[in-house]
Amino acid sequence: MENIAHNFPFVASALLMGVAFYIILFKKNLIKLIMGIGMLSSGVNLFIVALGYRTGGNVPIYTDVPEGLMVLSVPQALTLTSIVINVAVLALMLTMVIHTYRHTGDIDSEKSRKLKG
Amino acid sequence: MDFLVTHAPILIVALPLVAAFVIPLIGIGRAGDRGRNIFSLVILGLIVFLVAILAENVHAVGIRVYTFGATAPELALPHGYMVPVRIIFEVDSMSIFMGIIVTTVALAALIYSLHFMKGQTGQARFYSLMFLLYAAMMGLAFTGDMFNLFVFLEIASIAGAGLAAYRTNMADAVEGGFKYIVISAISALLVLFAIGILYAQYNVLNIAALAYYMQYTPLDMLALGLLAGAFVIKLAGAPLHMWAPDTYTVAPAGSTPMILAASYMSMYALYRVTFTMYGGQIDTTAIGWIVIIVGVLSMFIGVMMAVHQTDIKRMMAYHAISQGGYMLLGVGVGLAVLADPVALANYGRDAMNGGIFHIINHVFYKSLLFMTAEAIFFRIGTRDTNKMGGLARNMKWTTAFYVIGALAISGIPPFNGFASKLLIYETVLKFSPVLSVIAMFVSLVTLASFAKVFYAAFTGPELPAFREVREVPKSMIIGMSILAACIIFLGLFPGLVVDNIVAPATDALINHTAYVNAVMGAVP
Amino acid sequence: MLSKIVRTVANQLILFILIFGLYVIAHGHLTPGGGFQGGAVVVSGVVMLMVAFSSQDFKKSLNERLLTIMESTGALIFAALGFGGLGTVFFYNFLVGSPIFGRIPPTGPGPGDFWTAGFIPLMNFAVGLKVIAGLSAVILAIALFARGEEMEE
Amino acid sequence: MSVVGYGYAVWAPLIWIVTLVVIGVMVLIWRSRGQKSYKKGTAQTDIFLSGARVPPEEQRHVKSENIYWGFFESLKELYGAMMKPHTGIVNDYLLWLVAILAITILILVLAG
Repeated sequence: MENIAHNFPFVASALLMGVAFYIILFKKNLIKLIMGIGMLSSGVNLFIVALGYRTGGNVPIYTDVPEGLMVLSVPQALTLTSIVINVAVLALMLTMVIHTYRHTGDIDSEKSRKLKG
Repeated sequence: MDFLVTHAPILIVALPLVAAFVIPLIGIGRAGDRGRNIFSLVILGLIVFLVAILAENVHAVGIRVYTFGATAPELALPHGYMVPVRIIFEVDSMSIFMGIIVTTVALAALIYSLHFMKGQTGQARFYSLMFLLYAAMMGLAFTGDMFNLFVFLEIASIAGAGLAAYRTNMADAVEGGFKYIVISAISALLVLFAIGILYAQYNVLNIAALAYYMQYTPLDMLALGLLAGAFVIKLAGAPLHMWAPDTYTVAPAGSTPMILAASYMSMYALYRVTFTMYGGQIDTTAIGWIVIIVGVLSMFIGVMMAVHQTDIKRMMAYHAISQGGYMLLGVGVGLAVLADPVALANYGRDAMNGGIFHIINHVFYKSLLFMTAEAIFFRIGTRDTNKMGGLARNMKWTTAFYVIGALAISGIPPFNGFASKLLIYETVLKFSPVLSVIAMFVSLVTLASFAKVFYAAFTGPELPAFREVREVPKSMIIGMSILAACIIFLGLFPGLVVDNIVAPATDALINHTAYVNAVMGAVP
Repeated sequence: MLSKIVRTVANQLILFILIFGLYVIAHGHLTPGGGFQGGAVVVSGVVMLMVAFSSQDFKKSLNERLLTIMESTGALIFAALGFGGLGTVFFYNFLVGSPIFGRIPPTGPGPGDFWTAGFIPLMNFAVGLKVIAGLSAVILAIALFARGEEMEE
Repeated sequence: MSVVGYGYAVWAPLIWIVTLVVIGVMVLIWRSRGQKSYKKGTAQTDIFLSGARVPPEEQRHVKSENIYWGFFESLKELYGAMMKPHTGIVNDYLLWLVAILAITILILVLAG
């Protein structure tokens, strides 16, 4: 039972990534595609944050900690960086979709495409 | 001078980053265009100088380690520590080899863009993104830890997508940029996932430390698979190449070579991971064969699709995929025999030399070809070869550069493409004759497709629509002639280049302990 | 533009959001938070104003030139702090021991001393400035695009 | 300096160029011994099409899509099969990525 509780964040992140991949692969709407990428990044971020968590660990911001485990701070820094980058990526994608919509009047990845072959 | 040598690795990355943020400030005034152009050239000239002295230094003293925020740059591993805790840059011959390629292309692309961009809106953003892309590529080449590799990969993707979609008034440009950012974002997230898996096992992010502690568990192999897949889609290896023609076709001229170079930075990352991080005791035959198969597929599919195209830049983009296959084939052969010292000394190392030499050759001539294609687009406003004809009458320089590039890419002696292709054919013949024959066939079809475009676009009677077409402005010619000069130099003195920059790069990849020891040498 | 009640409440609330955002930026070296998070909080206030009023009104006050200058300045301050340590190594924390944020914190659990951590708080300010400008520009641009307008060139 | 040895052979571009120049000089000498009766600007240089009217310039130029027509015609099936995956839809690109990723990971985990 305890094992399940420990692995719960990993299960959640796997679920998120699975749903995200389903959306990315099978939803033709570009906005949904972007949502899928957002979910994928959340899944990966959750995975990394969960890696650094130690049950009952201390907060890693004191200069002198009491005895015992300390939650790893590096994965949190990684996640934060990745979140910041993903904000930029998602914003860029959204502006591009707006431009696509202006040019073609559609946000379906099949109907709005001009380049093929 | 000592100061510059010591701090060259960081200055090469930090200066373009600073330039990227200064350029929007300069571009605000009315008379900003001229000042911005001069500023960009000065900064890039300074960086070229820094790259030159760093290359000389790496050639002389070997691997350079630069530790951020430490009390001394070489102090990667403070006394008593088991793992490096700081962000480090590690510059070896392979990194500086990629650095030389990227810098040359950036210089040519910047000079080319000066006239190409004249009169367009949003120039400040264009140059800003160019410098951002350049900084990200140099960071990718120099970085010594996995997480920064991810960060620089993402910066390169964002800047590259912004450049590809720069001409937002064209619907296909936005589409090409969108496809690029989507595949980049997803592949970067896969890289991050793989980094998470590695971090979970070893609690380090440093490449050298990861290589030192690597246990080759199934989870490690899972991470290797994720990394390989992510990098292969970024370098446009078949069958994951479909985004490349869409993106390369629509990007404005100066930036297409930069995006092309960015995809070869992913190839560098793939080599860095497979050779350095996983190159210890493991039998690399499986990953080697995967690389070879991807390479052969890329060569064949790329070239067959290229012959069929009527859009001139799209044809060149498919050739970029096909030529990427040569590099993967050469290095893949080296990777497959990495565990076998006899075969490695016999032909594996030479095959890798060929594959790596082909990177520098290909980036130069393909950049030149993209620039000529965009020069035609600049003057006649279309990329469709069906509508072209007789352009050689009015655009003599462009034609000459196109011929140089076309002969080089088809492997016609004495141009540089021949030197590296011959190296690949001969060594691959010893590994597996069938692969060598396929490579020669692909080279033949390459020549055929470039001859087709040459005939359709440049020769023939003078079409009435193009009677008033003039030669492109001077800065574009200078940009192209830099690359043409590099191609001819590489073609005439291949031995010089192979001995002095290619072979050290190959050895840096093969000799993975040197890379590890430069950081982890002092582990108690 | 929404109703008068929403507009009035938004006008009052923006102060608190700004203060909280600046607090998160300023205490980034002691508590969870920092430049990006605080900047994002401030920008959420901007979004609230944009919803309550209309994005055209913002085009005048938050124009592209101002945001570009702010964003570049933030990035340049950050880079300059990195270059400041170049006497030893890039990103060397040269402010430790100086009167500005230079105190060495005493050991022992505690809420932390504000004047510590060297140039990290300054970097947080720079990042905060950049994030506020950058995210505002992004949101303004998307809001204007959605109405079929461009940000002024 | 300019020589690369490959085991089987040696590639020396400078020698190759010298040979090329020698052959070029020989060709030029040969050419200069040819007939001298060709004159520019006379009816000699006009296009002759079995007496038929010469079409205007646009129609005389072979368009790019017509070059190698036979090659594409005989490889029709290959091109049909190859065009099919190049749909231009971004979801399909990612489907390929996931498929290749699955195969790669399977091979690596089983073989490694």
